Amino acid sequence: MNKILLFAQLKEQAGSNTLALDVSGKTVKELRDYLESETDLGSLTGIMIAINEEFATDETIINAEDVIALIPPVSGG
Amino acid sequence: MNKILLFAQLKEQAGSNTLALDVSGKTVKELRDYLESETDLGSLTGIMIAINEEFATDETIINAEDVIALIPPVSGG
Amino acid sequence: MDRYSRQILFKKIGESGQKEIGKKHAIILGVGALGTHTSETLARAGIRKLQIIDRDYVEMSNLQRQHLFTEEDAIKKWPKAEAAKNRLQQINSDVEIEAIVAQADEVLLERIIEDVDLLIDGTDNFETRFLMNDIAHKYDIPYIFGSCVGTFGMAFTIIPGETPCLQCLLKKLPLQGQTCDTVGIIAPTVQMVTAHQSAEALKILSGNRKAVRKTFVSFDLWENEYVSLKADALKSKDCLTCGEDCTFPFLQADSNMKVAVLCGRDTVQIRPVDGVPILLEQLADRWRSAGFEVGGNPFLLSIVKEGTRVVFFKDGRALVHGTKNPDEARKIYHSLIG
Amino acid sequence: MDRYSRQILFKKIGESGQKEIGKKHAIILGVGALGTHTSETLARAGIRKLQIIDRDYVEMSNLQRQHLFTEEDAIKKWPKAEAAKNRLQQINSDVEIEAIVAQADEVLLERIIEDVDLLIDGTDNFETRFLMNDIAHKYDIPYIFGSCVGTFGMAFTIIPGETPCLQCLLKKLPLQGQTCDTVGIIAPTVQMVTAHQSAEALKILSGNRKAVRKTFVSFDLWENEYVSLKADALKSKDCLTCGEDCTFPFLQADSNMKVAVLCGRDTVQIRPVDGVPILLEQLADRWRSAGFEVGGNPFLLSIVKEGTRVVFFKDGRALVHGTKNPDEARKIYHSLIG
Repeated sequence: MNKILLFAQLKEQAGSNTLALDVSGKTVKELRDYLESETDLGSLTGIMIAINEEFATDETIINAEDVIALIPPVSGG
Repeated sequence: MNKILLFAQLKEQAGSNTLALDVSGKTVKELRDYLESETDLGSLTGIMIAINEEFATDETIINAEDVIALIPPVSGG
Repeated sequence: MDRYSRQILFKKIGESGQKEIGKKHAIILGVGALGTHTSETLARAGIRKLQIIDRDYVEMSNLQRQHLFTEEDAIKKWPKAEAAKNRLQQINSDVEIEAIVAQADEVLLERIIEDVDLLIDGTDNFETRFLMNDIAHKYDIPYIFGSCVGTFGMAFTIIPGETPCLQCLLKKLPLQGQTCDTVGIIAPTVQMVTAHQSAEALKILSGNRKAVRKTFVSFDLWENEYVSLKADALKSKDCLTCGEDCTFPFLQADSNMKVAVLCGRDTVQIRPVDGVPILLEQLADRWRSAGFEVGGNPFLLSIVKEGTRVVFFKDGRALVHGTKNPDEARKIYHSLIG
Repeated sequence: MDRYSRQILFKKIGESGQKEIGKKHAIILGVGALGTHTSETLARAGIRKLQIIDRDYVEMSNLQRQHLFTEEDAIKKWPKAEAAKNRLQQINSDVEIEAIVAQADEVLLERIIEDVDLLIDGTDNFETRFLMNDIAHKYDIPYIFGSCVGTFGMAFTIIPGETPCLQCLLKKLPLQGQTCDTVGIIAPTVQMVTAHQSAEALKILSGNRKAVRKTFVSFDLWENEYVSLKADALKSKDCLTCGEDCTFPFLQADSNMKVAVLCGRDTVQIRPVDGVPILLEQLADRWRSAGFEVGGNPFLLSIVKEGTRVVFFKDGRALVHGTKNPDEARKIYHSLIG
């Protein structure tokens, strides 16, 4: 099982601060597509994705028990 | 082996940000005595001690691989 | 456009939270580095009333990290609480601000504690923090602890009846730890502590008690470290502040003159307990006619005697500079004020 | 006592670090919430020179989170850069402060970038951030990114040639994310971002490059979350800003009038690219004699036409309030200024 930490508006869209899903074996790109189609998170274009406290490229493969964080850029300042 | 995170003046006294020591089996009180006699940390009276991100009482027993943090109260403000 | 519109737009606060904030009253004890930051944030946020307490006056070496103060405040040696109030009222004239230029002792706190919703730590010593901790528990008021030095800081929100208290955490008054006057400090450290203190304050003041952080935060901005520690295990039934048979030990007043060496400042503070106000103008006249050089402003007098500078406040308190010897300080004090 | 004594006492800075800070020059782009905080910290810390750039003027709804500004600044609609400069000079008269009331575009940045040691992000939009990111890499200057909304914020220090850049992280200009004008913000969120930005700034300015944080920080103060993420894997050789064949795409200027809808503000900004200065007094006279109500100050004019308020700045730029329609805004603009 993978724990997915949600930040900013993603918390509201999911109605929760975290998700628990088994997404091991998928690449980060596949994860994006999967979450967009299977959850209420909406478009993940432009959302930064980290695995185990490290930003990951689209090709990175997710392992079992990896903790994933979805960080949306916000523009305020 | 236990990782011991040091904060504030303890970093300077140890000459390092962390220590790696096997202190499993000891209580927190025994840890205090041990560190005072076996390291350069000096007196640990009044230093707060956390184990795995949780403050611990003197009676708490340390397990293998526990991560320990030593937090000195500082008075500035 | 409402001045609080962006805070109201944040939906965990909203219109109802903003109304709550606008009804609340906080004491900020100490308006040095921490207290100038938290008082500015709460004044900007639209709190109803702030009482800001500080015994000290503004010096040039404060400006590096103490918001609200200017070079002019330092040149005039304006009392910190008064200088902070001036600026806070320019920022938000709707907030009721009371500046109290005094040592925060049990007598003062007992007198002003009625109707207070929150106590915020802006002090630089644990004696005062333990006093706040006792007062908070005696009157069931949340108390937001914070302290820092160098690039290291800590913050913890104490809710009487729920969380452990400062005595549970520290057991007894800490032996002298590091102070800003011995190892220095950079301003971002202060801001990191006050960001946490002010966020917790806004949760409490807006009626969002459930959102209050339960962990003790500690960080080092130079070493890029941040830890968040659960503290529940330290809550003690035997604690004299928050336990079953609490006696509030730090509210037991002495009855003598209090003399304190101010850590690292080469200064002794002398303070009569009952604080009979002294008449500054009359004293200044007397000293000038005796040939002393006397400076000051409506809030304090500064006098140099035998190379030692002494600053007197209206409540009879004095700071004796250039010494760490309480007896020497007492002697100079008595030689000037009888 | 030296005014920087507490910063010098912090031994990672010391006398030599303080001297370095006193030689340095930073640009703070945007003096809204983030920029007022970082500019205050660096002015108090004793930097040699600050250039602060902002196109906007102070409004009441800014005061809840934007330090340096007072009610009087909002009533007078003082430009933010000028209002910030006034206050910063009261805080530290030794710092050279240049207030630039203008849109920060490639022309302006190319003109002032010489001799700059650090770029600090105080802006509220990614278009300007990508511009800063390009300029930083073209001239090999560290750039400290920061942004926030609600109780969520992020900060990252970009060192050209070492770390990934903002384009590496975000790939392209983000689609509109959340803004302070759509979901609100509380002041402690700003302070948490600026505590990180200012700490990194002091490391860089004092010559402590090795201490610079390598991780991307992101937090939520309401949810009590804090993460620190390694970013190295995102550094891309193909990046157009920091890669092997960089073209700095955000420095390629348009040659037309720029019209921008300001996110969530119901306002359109119109700006001629060459920025021929307009003569405010002459315009005011002309409009008054045509029967319009005209307000303003030496830096801007405010006029109401057919229920729409338009504010003009000396560089020919205008803010058309009460509309999100660029064409409508253009029309009003042209009807007033030709």
